[in-house]
Amino acid sequence: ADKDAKKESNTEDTQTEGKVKIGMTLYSLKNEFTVRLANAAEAKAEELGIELVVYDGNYDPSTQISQVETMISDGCDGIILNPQDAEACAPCVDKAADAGIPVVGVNTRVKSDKLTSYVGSIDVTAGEMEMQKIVDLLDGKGNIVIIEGPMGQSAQIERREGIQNILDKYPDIKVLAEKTANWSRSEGMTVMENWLQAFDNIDAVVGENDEMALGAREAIKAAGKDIPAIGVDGITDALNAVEEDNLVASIFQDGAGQGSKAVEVLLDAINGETVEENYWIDFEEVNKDNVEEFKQRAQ
Amino acid sequence: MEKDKEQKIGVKTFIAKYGVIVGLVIIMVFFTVMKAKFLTVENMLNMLRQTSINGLLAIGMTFVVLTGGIDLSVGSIVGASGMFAALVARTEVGMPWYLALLVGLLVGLLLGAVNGVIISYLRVPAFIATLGMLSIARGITFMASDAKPVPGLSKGFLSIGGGSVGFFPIPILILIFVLIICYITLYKTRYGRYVFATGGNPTSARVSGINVKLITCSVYMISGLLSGLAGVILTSRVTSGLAQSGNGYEVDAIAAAVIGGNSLSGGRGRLWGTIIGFLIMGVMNNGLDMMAVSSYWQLVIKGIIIIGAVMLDSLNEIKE
Amino acid sequence: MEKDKEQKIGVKTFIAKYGVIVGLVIIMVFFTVMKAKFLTVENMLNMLRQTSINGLLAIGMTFVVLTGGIDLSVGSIVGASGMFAALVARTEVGMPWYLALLVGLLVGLLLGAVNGVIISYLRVPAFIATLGMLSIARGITFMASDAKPVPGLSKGFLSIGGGSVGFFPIPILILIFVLIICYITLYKTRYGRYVFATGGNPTSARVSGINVKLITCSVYMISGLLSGLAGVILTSRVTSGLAQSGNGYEVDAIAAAVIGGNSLSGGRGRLWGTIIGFLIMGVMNNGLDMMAVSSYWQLVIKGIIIIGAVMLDSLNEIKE
Amino acid sequence: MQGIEKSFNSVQVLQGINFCLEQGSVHALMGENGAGKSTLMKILAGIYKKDKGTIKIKESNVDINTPKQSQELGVAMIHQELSPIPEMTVAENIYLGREPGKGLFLDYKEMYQQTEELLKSLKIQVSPRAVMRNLKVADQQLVEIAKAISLNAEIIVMDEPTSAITDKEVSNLFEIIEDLKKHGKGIIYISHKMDEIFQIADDITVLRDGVYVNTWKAKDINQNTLIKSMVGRELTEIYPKEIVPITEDMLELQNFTKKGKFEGINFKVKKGEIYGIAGLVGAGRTELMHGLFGLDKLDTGKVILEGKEVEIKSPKDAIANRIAYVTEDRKLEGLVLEMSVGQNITLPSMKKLSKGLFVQEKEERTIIKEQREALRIKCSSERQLVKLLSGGNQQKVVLAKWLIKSPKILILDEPTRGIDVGAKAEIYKLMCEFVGKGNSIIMISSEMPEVMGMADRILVLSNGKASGELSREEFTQEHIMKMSVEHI
Ligand SMILES: Nc1ncnc2c1ncn2[C@@H]1O[C@H](COP(=O)(O)OP(=O)(O)OP(=O)(O)O)[C@@H](O)[C@H]1O
Ligand SMILES: Nc1ncnc2c1ncn2[C@@H]1O[C@H](COP(=O)(O)OP(=O)(O)OP(=O)(O)O)[C@@H](O)[C@H]1O
Ligand SMILES: [Mg+2]
Ligand SMILES: [Mg+2]
Repeated sequence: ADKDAKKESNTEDTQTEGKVKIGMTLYSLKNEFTVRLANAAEAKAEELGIELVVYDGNYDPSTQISQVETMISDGCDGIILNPQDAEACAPCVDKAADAGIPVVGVNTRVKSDKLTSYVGSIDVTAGEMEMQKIVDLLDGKGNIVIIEGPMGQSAQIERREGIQNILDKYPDIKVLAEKTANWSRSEGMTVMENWLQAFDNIDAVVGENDEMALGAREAIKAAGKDIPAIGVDGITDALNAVEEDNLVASIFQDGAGQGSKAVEVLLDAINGETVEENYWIDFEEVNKDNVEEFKQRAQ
Repeated sequence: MEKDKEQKIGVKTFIAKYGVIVGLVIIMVFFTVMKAKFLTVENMLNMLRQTSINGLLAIGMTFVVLTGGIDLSVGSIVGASGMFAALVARTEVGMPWYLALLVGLLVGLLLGAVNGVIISYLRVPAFIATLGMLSIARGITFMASDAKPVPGLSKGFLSIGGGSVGFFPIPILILIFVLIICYITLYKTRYGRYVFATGGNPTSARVSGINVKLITCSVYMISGLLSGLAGVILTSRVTSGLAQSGNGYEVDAIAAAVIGGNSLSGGRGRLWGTIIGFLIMGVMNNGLDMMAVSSYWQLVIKGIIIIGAVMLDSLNEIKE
Repeated sequence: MEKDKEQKIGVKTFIAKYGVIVGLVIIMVFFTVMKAKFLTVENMLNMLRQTSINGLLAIGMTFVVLTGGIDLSVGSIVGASGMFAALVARTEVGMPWYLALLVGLLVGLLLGAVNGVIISYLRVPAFIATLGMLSIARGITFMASDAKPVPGLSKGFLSIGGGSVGFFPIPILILIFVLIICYITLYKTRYGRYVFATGGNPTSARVSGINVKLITCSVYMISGLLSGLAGVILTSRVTSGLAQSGNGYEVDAIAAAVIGGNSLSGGRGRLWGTIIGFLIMGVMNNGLDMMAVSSYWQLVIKGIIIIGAVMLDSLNEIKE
Repeated sequence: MQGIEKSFNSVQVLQGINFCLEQGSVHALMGENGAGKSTLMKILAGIYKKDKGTIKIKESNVDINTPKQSQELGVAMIHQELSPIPEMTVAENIYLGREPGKGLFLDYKEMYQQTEELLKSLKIQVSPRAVMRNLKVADQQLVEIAKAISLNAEIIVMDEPTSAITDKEVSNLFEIIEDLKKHGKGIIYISHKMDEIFQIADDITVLRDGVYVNTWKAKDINQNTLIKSMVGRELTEIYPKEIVPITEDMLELQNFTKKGKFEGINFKVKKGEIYGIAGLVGAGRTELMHGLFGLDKLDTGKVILEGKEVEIKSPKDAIANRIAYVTEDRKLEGLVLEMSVGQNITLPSMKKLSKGLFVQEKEERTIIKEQREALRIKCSSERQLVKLLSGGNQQKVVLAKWLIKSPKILILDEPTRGIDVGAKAEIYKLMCEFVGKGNSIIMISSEMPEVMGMADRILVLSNGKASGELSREEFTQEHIMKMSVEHI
């Protein structure tokens, strides 16, 4: 039996020698957005004829570090990193760099100068975009509530920063309340229900992602009101909601584009070609006018 | 003088017996004072509707806890049953709402039965068996939907969580209905007696001719069934099947049962305590949101409230 | 014939007593067969380093569980102590690494002591007290950093989690060191006896002149202290203080203890079991990642492994 | 001890109790179940705090608040109800709280050696390394005795130390007590076994309903007066054995075997008969009954009930065949301590007391009330938790719960363990009434006078094997003893 095992591993090794093997760790595989990103990367990898192994980081940076360690000992040629946290996932990059393996960051930046390349966008921009949209809608004056992502997560911190950047410019916009709903639709709904009880004068809801904004909208509709809400990501439900005037807009983040681009860039890096430091894939606003186009892209 | 003493004893015994009720009242008075809009019929209905899901889970958990068990899988069962109900309830499938409800209940019952069999017949500790199920049921849920939301549910289905009968939101009515059934089951039927006996002393229960294994198995089925119901309501409330839904709900459900004075070592407990338990949790979440307390402070205050409410219950024992 | 029988009984008793070890071996053999690179020195060290944090928490949890308690706050204490250690360990503060370590340990010890006092002297059930602390400690952690990461830690501090002595990563050495100390404490000292006695029958323990309250309080301090240590290692490993870190770790820690055969009702347990428990969890996580099982299937398989490993332990009892 | 008073939740259980123990003597404390004997002693041992009164040890007033203080003052107690720590070894239990060792560290070798010596000197045959959980009740009690003696205390309280052990061990214990007396120790001895009292006591104090009755020198009082002062009424006969017609076969056990426990046991019980089973501790009597009642699986064995073979796989089957089993350990197997007196009584009868699924509460209450009165169960109400009752009253609850099942066969395993003379007589009377109706009883008892007084025939087990059956004319203590050791 021992011999057999060896034989098997040998064939496996030769297989991997011929084929480029890359690993990808995502901060989670439990939400639509990252799944979309992972699927796009997988499709691209297949198209390019390379092997891609996808890991679920379970919202935990130390798990992601462990996974990078696993990938290194597993003999990956390159790594795509979608970090849970910009700071805490830096050791992932260091470890890979020490092992001489290129790392491409995707979707969320990681604070390390050893990163081979970054494909994605800046979450601060998303915050700014959605807040600006609401400011325009309210003509620079009114009361809003903010539903935040899990406290301490990079996306939450940066989107909140973007929101604040705009708020600082419009002192007449008042934040009545803000609370985390952990990216969750049902939590977003509950929080909104309570706020609707507490405040009669909410003019708009700013959600740091679509799920929570959609939850808030459910609460608003159930209360027989119509308070505009906005979210980030452009998930399928959000696109539908924008189409049905249920959401004012969603800030679309091209997960699929990021995923496939990251694979391309990483393969270039593995093959020794020079790659740029950043490939920006910008946030785009989805509104009633352009939603059709986004729905097609999302397919 | 004499009378005074008697009254004092009265108050003391009351606090000893009903400490959590006093806790609930204190919390409610506090929120009412801080925020006038807290104690309105509208907000109370709102709070009850929100808490109905945790309420259902906590009631199921009470059965489990009474036998000395624990069910960590309720949150995942909520997710699984909600997801399968959603898959059936999509408008494009064209099934009536009650079929979707049935699917949700059956999924819950089935997963609960698996728990029960593993625990009572294969003798795996409840903590491990239901922890395993927590993981398995969530995995199945993700597979069923590939982590994507399942929207577009039929109107009939959506009214389970969103509708009202007259003034009363349907989830509240369901909760009350379930409470009555469970109260009768626990206190008025032979089955209820067997549940208490099994938790209090399984050996004595067995000697008395009770099929202890069957009883143990059955409480997980009850918990699963109620989780299934909660899953359907939640899905209907958020208007789509979500793979993540119910995540972590087990903690609140166990907390409600324990705050209510049910001992995790079994045999000692009370259903009314569980009601107070989930009301405390519901009032706390609602009140803190209404007061717009910052997320950080909410965490600290919640912790203090949970401990404080129970402390009233135990303070009296200390003096003894 | 005779010999055969004897051997059979031998195997049976072995499985009955050491079922989880058999479980671990089966899992390891499985992974080794499936993935040749699994059983290499490099990967084993890798796996041990990954598991060291859960290992420390599980050891602390073993003390708590032996007294019949539970500590849900370990994950939050990991977060709090890691954060405070990070605040001290920043290069700009200029403190030596051991001071930061000390701060982390003290924060853990302090929060553990608060748990202990609430549980043993104020008689709040452990589940509630530590659930409250879970919430409170996390709230404090968020406040300490405004939920933002704290990067830029000193080199010395970073080597606690990242360094090696010769071949061995420092976290593994720390884990082994703690294991030895705790083994001696539990089995070779009077204190250890008292922990077992307190869990086995608190009334008898009290009658024998043991200060049951103090013992109860102390196990939460041990758990807190080890959580503090784990927090420091984790922070050092991820090179920055994170407000979210340690979130949910309590489940794995309790699972490791229970998989190892420690009864949640107290008095019955074994430290070596806990070691097997956290090794099973570590091997499982590492092996499934190595095999690149899809994340949904991982959930299902993990659930099955957890239940399966324990079932070996209980299977024999069933026949009895 | 003087003027001791104590109440629980405003229920007075002790009222102005005076008690005085002399050095080098055995002072018996007597009284009915629930009279307050254990409570008084627990005050002395620092487990309960007294409400009023003073305690003097060697002429000086002492303040006892914790068990530790009490121990330091030289008081040791063998508890009636306290169980040991089940997962620890015998030695660890005995030396709990005062383990030998240096500094923080334990010296196991020393501990096991000392235990070995201690057990040897007390002639107790238990391994120091045995885990408590695996010991039988009797051996656990012996370990408790050893523990109390090893404390080297001036005052040793023995609260029903012989409730679980057989005559051989009892006489061994009495030798030890004599020895302690010689060394000037004072012993407080609580027991419901009259013959024991008159055998060893120097003084006797009687309590009734928490009130002090009187103290006598043992030689100045006879059994009847003592019983009268305890019970408050005349009790003419302790064993009110009535001869009832013994008719056809009720139950037959064929070839009952469970390896390592008992082997090839056959016997028949007739209608109207009380069938006694005697033997030493560990003879396998309890195990045999577990097998009959479906609690343990048998290797071989057939049960023939009224001429028909029946299959008993679980207690449920046994109950369905109208067999009832009063177990030997009421706390472990008889009662659900967190449930009320009433709920415990009706637990096996739930089916009969329900219509469909629902419990008929009115009917239930009536039955509970009947039983409480019939057995004189002393409790504040039927809703009192059974764990708060005195040991004797708990035993009555177990009896009550089976009697209402109106079984045809009643298995009584040590039925009067820890029960006072008055209640004993009542139980014996109930037994006679029960068989008078054409039912049968299987009675296991380690109290020789009891089996001989009540049984029609006695089966003697020795080390899991039947040594023979005796009919009433053949009953003698020597005879039974000899047969008990036949297979050892
Ligand atoms: N912890 C307690 N709480 C309430 N009542 C109690 C408690 N302990 C004992 N009692 C009551 O006090 C009375 C005396 O009980 P105690 O155990 O001292 O009796 P006893 O004389 O030892 O009886 P027995 O011979 O049956 O052991 C009983 O009526 C009992 O119900
Ligand atoms: N819990 C147990 N674990 C292991 N062995 C046991 C246990 N209980 C009893 N035994 C063994 O079974 C044998 C028969 O015990 P059993 O209790 O039936 O004896 P008994 O005649 O009823 O004695 P007693 O008068 O003490 O009840 C004993 O030799 C004992 O070693
Ligand atoms: Mg007593
Ligand atoms: Mg016996």
